[in-house]
Amino acid sequence: MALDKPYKDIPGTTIFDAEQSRKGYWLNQFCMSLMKADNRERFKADERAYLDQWPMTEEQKQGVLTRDLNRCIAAGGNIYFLAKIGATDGKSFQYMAASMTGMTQEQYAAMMLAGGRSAEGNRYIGEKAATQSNKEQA
Amino acid sequence: MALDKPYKDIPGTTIFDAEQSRKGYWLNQFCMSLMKADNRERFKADERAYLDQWPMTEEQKQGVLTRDLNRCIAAGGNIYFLAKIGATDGKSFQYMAASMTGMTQEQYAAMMLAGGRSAEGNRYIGEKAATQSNKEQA
Amino acid sequence: MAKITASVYTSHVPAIGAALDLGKSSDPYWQPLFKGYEPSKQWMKDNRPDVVFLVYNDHATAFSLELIPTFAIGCAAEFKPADEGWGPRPVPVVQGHPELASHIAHSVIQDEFDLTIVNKMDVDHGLTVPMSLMFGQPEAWPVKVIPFAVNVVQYPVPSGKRCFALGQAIRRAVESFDEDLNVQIWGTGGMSHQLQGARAGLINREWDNAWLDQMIADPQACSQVPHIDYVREAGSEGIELVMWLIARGAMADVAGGPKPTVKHRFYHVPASNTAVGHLILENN
Amino acid sequence: MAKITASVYTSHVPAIGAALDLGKSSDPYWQPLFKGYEPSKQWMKDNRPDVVFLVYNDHATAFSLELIPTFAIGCAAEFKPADEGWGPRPVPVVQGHPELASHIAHSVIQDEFDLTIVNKMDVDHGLTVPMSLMFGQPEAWPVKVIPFAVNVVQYPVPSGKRCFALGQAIRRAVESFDEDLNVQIWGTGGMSHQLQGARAGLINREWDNAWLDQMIADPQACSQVPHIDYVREAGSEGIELVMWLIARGAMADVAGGPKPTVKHRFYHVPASNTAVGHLILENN
Ligand SMILES: [Fe+3]
Ligand SMILES: [Fe+3]
Repeated sequence: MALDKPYKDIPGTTIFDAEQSRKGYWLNQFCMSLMKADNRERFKADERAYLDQWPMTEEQKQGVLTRDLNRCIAAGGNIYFLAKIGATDGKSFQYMAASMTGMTQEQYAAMMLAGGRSAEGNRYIGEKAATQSNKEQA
Repeated sequence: MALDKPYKDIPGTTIFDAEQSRKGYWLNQFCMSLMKADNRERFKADERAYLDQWPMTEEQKQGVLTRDLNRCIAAGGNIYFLAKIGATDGKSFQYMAASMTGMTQEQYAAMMLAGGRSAEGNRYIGEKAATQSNKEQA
Repeated sequence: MAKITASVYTSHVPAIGAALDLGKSSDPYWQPLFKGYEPSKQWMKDNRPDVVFLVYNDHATAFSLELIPTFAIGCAAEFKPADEGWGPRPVPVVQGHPELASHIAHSVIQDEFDLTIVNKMDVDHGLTVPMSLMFGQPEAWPVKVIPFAVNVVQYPVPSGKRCFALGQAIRRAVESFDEDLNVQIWGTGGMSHQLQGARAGLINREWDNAWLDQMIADPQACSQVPHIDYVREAGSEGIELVMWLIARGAMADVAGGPKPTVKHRFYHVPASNTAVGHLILENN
Repeated sequence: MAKITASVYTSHVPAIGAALDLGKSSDPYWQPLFKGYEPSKQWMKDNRPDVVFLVYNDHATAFSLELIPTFAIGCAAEFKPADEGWGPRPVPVVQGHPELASHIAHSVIQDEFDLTIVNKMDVDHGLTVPMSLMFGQPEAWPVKVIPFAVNVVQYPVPSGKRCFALGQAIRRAVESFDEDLNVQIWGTGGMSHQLQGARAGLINREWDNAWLDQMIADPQACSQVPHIDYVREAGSEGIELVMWLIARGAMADVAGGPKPTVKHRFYHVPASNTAVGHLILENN
């Protein structure tokens, strides 16, 4: 396809475009189901059995079971949908965000308090390690 | 409201615009419910009781109970929604159309076979009686 | 590269579907109508595309008053025939083309058309009747289909001008798809008919044919016809004709290419309450 | 005649709603943020509109992947706060303005914006957090609200240019409504933030403030900023800022009127993962 996708060169970032959306359709629709209290209970009672009711790939299911959000995103997940898993687990959004960065939640929270991750060095793939924080750069 | 509604001067015609849609919201949503076989059964078993479950006006309910589609349209109904009532009754679309014109179904069918209702005399309110058929004009 | 090779235009009267499904197509009432589509079925055998981009409208089936998209593009892998109150039509499930559909959605939204993307939708007679008319009654449809639903039920409906511009954007989108695909675009609905009120049964043969002449020869001018003319001259449901302008806008001549060839043209009154129009244009 | 008197811009971070609902607004973490909205609440008391046209985005709440409208206008009489996974926020039900909403829908669709009309929709933090920030915690919201949801979740999202043009069409629509109404338009979302992947936590204070400067002084130029700049400079979720351009496009100066007055401007980092921006512009 000849569509311009200029966003492919940004480090640590997956743009949820039509291609990702197609890939992640059932993963995201599974997440959506967790907006109902009944479904959250059924999921918590037996995660594997609940997941097996959805036509998801094994990779998507493993991503969910291991709570590896980066793996889920690579498999087509979108963060606003994936956030329903965190809500089901009673985790904050900041916990989920930290889990994707390789930092502890404390390190991540400290980085945010110090002004967040700098854009410097984080604009283009290869420019500099994508996971560096302000602190580390300072 | 200052929106131009040039379609108000056409005889025997109600344009389903936002105003009509607001007025007829529950009437039309009631009709939509008849797309499910279960609901059709419940409606047929006790029409009044089924209608009373919807926040419709009494005028709308009477329009439905008497199968007066012109009355339903005046109360905000749209023909594609109202057609679900005819389907529930096992009536053809041509039966429903005829019922709005004051003609018998046979007269209406004959008019259609003869080329339909002419636009002549039917473009502007007051130009000529709106319900005249080709035949009558010929 | 994908390419739009032809456009097909046809009414999509539900009674035509019922006549086919109930085996009435050789009844004296229906025989003249189906005869008009015989050349089309042959043409389709000789010119079968990979994908049909099928412009139609939903008739209070998939969309109730809860949510009314002006333009909705179907990006799913399949679309089931809808139960419109008598059970679903006994026709095959429609196979989509998710890759091309999302490519077109992406391109056309960037081109400033504010589409609604739909990944789950049943399709009503607006889509399935044209399929039956062009392909007959096969076990499976021989092409993939991208359903494109236009709101012509609740006012305001999109203008002819907007539809014509959208067709042009769709053509650019199709031609930027890398895979070699033969794509047809179909515009459905119309011609003159009115299903409501004391004026029900209105048919305007002269206006329909003059409109068709202009749509073929000077689509730009045809796209300027205001809504009120459709309603006054072709009946309140005649407004469906604006959907034909989407297909017409996607033809090569509108973008400066050669004029299309008229392969077939047919007009018949009545099918139930409606005038039936049909046209096939081939790009050169 | 209805009139747009002012525009309000604010981030809509869900954690802000949670902090309010859980009574944490005077915690040291949150105190500086809520302090930044004190002048706004006073201004709102002095300048309360009849209706707020509230531009926001749904975060996989009312709209799943089944159906994604680019632009959806809420025409219902009321909208319930959504259950986003922790039960609905304990805030009042939002009262709509069906007459003005459908008037705007009618006008803007005729102006070639392909809106989706929505008559049933729950509203998530994208809409309710700005309400809480501007009105505090009343028993009932003191204004009517027209929710206007923009797709910024699945690409392609509408361009800044398209949003800015839409704002201008909304202004024309409001001003053609006969009833005397004081209408505000709000743009919400942003500022810089990224909620996903190894780059999560990105904040770009310099870019945010330069963008704000330009949006105030030269919105036409600001509307030309391409998507990729938002993502690269302000994080993948920073793209929400295009919604501010709808509100900005509806201001009088864009249609040749006098420049608006900046009544309040505030910027704060962080609220959870996000930079918070806030601005009030009054028409003159
Ligand atoms: Fe139709
Ligand atoms: Fe947001």
